[in-house]
Amino acid sequence: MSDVQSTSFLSRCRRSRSFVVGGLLTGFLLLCAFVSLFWTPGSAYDIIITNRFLPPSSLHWLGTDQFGRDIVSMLMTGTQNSIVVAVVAVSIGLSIGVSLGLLASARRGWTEELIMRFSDFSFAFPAILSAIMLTAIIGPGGVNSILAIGLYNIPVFARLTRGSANAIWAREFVMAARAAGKGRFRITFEHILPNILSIIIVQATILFAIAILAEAALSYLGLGTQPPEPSWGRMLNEAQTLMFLDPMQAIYPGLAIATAVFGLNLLGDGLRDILDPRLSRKR
Amino acid sequence: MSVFFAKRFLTLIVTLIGASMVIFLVMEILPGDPALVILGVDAPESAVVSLTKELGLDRPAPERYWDWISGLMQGQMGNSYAYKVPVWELVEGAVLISLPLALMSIFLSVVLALVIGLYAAANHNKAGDITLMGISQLGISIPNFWLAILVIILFAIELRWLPAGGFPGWDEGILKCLKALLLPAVALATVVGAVLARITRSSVLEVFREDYVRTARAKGLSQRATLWRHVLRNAMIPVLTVTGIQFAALLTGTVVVENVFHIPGLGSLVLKAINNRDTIVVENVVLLLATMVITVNFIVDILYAVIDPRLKAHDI
Amino acid sequence: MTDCSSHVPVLEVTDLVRHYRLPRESLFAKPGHVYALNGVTFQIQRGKSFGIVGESGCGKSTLARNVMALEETDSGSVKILGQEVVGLSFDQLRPLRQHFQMIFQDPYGSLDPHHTVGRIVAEPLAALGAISNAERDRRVAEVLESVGLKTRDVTKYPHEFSGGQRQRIAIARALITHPELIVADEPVSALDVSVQAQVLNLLKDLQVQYGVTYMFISHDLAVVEYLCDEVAVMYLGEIVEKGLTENLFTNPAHPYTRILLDAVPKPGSGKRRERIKLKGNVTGQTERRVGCSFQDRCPMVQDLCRSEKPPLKEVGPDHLAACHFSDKVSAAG
Amino acid sequence: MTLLNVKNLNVILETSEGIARAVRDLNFSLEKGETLGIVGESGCGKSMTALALMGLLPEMGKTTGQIELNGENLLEKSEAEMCKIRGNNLAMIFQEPMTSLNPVHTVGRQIMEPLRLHMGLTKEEARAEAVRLLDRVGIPNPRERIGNYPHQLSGGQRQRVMIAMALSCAPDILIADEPTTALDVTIQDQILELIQALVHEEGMGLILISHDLGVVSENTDSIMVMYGGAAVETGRTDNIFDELVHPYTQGLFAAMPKLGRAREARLVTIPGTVPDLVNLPAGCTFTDRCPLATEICRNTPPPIESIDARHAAA
Repeated sequence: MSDVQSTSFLSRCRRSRSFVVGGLLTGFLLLCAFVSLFWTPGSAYDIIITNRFLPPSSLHWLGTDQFGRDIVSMLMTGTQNSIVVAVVAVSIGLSIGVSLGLLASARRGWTEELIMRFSDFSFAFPAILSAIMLTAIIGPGGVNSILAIGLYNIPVFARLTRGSANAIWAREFVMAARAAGKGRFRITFEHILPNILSIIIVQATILFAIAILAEAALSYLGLGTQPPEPSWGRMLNEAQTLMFLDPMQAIYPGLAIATAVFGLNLLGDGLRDILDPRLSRKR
Repeated sequence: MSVFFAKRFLTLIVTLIGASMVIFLVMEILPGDPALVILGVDAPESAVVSLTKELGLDRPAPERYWDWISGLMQGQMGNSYAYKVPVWELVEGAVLISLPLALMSIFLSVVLALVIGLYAAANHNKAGDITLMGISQLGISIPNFWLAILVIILFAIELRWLPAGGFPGWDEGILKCLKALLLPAVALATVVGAVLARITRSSVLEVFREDYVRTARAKGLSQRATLWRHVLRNAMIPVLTVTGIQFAALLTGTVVVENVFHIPGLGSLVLKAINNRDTIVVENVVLLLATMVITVNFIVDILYAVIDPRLKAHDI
Repeated sequence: MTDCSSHVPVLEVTDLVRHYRLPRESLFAKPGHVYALNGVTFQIQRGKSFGIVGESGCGKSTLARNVMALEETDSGSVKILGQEVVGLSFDQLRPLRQHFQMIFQDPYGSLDPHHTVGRIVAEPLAALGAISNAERDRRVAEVLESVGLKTRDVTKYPHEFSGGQRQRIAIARALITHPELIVADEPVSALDVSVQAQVLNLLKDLQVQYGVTYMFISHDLAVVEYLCDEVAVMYLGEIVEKGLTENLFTNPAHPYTRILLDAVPKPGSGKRRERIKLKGNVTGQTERRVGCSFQDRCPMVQDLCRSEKPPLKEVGPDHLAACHFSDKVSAAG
Repeated sequence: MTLLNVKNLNVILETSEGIARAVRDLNFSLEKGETLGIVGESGCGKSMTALALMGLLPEMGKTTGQIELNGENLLEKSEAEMCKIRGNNLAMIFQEPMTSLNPVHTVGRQIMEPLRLHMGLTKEEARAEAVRLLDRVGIPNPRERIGNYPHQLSGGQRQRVMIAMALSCAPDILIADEPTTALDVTIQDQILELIQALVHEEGMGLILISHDLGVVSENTDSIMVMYGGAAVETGRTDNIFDELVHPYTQGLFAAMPKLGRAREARLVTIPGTVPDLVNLPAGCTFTDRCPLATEICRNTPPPIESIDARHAAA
């Protein structure tokens, strides 16, 4: 990238408020997950019944739950879980979906028709529906969430990729590349992919947020991550039974999910402003 | 019949068949022996064999698939493994709760979206727009089941205005039932409404930049008249797309939120069925939900053609 | 292929046909067709500029894509330097592509915004197989200089250039393999008049410098007259008149050419002049007529035109026209 | 009274790169039944001038100066008053007939709109009038065409619909912004002829905006050449081409390939590109590309000199 472009790229990043705030929140999320690998203020696993329902204190910043586990530590460790599920699920959707989309766009004809019909009915199976089926046959577990969310992401990426790739295929510079004797796969990698990459990155950020939401919902239903592994959705499920006793316990995990998703959504919006000149020109 | 409609209808049928095949494949073939799933891995061999016979699982898969589908055509879903009653009896009551809830939420969210989206677009870049878009950004970040818990804490526990959960049954009067569904519907509609409001706003703003809007203004139409007569209908096209996609999210949201409110809808039914290893119930409910999603997308496709005359011509 | 003796035309197109299938109108109707090319025949000699003129929908861009072997041809033959290209696979064509290159209309759409100028200009070298980096850089620098750009521009991106400069980049790309033939599809119609003149002059200079042959497509008669030695006028997928530029422009033998020339507004010629006018409605590309393709709009149409298709026949030295009454048209001019 | 009198018209656009002076100190007037051509290359401010006249500049644009229509300054009118003038006294045709018509409404409905708005016609009256207008602009079978959607018409027919719409309320002035640029040359011929005929019959004023010297020359009474947001040369169409005074106009004329000119003669080009409207030079905007430029040109804006009564140059 030339100097002119990279400086304006950086300054555009700094100018976009969404990008800065979203980036900071997402960074904080990653930091929490990373730190919790080595250190948490208390224990997220040890059940000490005598410590149940402790109010916030210097030892337990947000208090403890009905089993005496430290809430802050559970939230921090839960971040790991959310991120792992989201990263793997989005990667599944991204790698398979983008490949299918590019293939459909490059080959056209019946290949495209087949891939698009396949993605049509994949759309009929939102993550929770797939997860329900998977759980019914292999029992509950974190792998279910990953698979279900990942499968759901495939057609989303495939459709987006194919749609934007088709738009690029219609451009004259692609015809110029054909006239230069370049084959369809070479053009896909040299011209199509770089031109749709920003759209895919933005979509991946947003699907990352949706994956965190879906994972929380599945864990909440008891279909996803199983105890004792802490997860935000599971915490909400447990807190719900205590709604009348200690409503604040239902607040923290939800807030954690909302903050993470909010940060990622903002980051996605900011990235779109920065990466997509067509949209930013219109502002 | 126009080719457009015929084509879409054919797609609907093919998608339904495809979906049912996928469900059949996942539920009855992948696990190997459903009887084993029902009885658990430790079950004695003789029990497994007799159950397999009883359920007719020893017959070839295509035959079983055909039985399932032809049964569905006649409104029969087989018998529940756990309750030994026809599945349809269980499903019927649940659908009559989940469907009204979903429709109520989609209605609420579309109304919410149009009001907020249009207001924000009309006041582009002014304080009202920026505030509303900030709120909607928050709205799309909140998990619906958490919002459900929050509204229970606020309206049911603190304010005691509405019931915290449960469903009285339609015999108890429509008003009572709607009251019970109101909080779940609000919890669902807020998130979807926020998504749609953002789409509405950006789509209206986009259409405002079109040449034909300039033409309308050059004719002497005021900003407001232009909005109603020329912008709105064109702006609805992307809103419709996203509404179709969001309906799937809303329906699965219903599954989750029903559990928060302990409402005996499809969501509660299917979770109970999972715990009971009642795969036949799971199978049928999943197909039912998938059918709803597919049907809504079919309706969206037809609505496109109603809104946009170009589509019909393009695709005839 | 290597035998490029001077009497072999650089491009020889014979009876080229291309029809696109339309989606069905109803379940029972037969699918319609867009009759884009209905048997086009012409030759271009080495070092000449051959202009193709016509209005939108006359098939001139389809012709360009077919000559460039960028899509399937229904029937007919395209020979470049005597070598048949119709029917060759994409891979078989690759080594031949260095001999024919293309310049596109849209200076914004024809350059990949994510590639540097150096990479864009070097793209056609891909067909030549392995080539050393030093050799590539040398050739890029050479063509950039010959189109009036600076060598240091290689690291810049297209968005840093104006429309006219971008078209220069596109020309440099077409020149880098030293092709025999350059197909230029409306290369100046997206440019302002003052920039258009710069590019037209550049194209003329490059022809002298590189001895390249142009197939130049345009809707603008004045531009074609300025640049081309020979002109073909297309209407509904057919060549209706063809000849040396000076003959054809001064003495058109087909009513359509006549009308086209008359319709061009001329600065400084005062208020509207007297001229032949078109009648009737535009015939769609999806319709086919028995007889002359121009019958619906021709002001001098006769019964003969509705029943019999006029052949492209000689009306003067190197001058062909497809009209039953071409002598009457010439006489009127 | 002069129909339209524009004095010191300035348009500025607040872009992300800074303030662009899209139109600078424009003066012109138009009488009833007269046609004025505005010529210039892209970015010269000709379209912005048209939009400023209509009061339809984008949000970031600001207009100063005077636009007097029948003696009333349009710039002092409220938005509601302007709505009564637009489409009624002032009508406009745009460049792209494809995108300038609403794709989801029938053309009949779109033509009926101004009739019902300004003339207060009932639906039936407006329909009858729309059929008459379509017939008048030369669309065959107007009674059937009225129920068509824009995508069912050809490009030329769409532009005819636009003209019918603009003429519906018998405006005092018709502004045509590149009305034929998107059309083929034979269709252009027909559309220009139609506009001419209608303007003649109605006796309205016409402002014809084009990048094509030929189009303007054959269809107007007087011409204004714009460059970099300002008028550089104005005059009667009949004699302006005989004695072009401004170096830009001379350059533009020389750069244009002309039918019937000897092919051997080389086109004279104007070096460089159009100026950036955000950072305009202090003096004459044409300095950087002008073959005659001197130090004075660079620093001092040139005054407008009258060559004779009907011809002026900057």
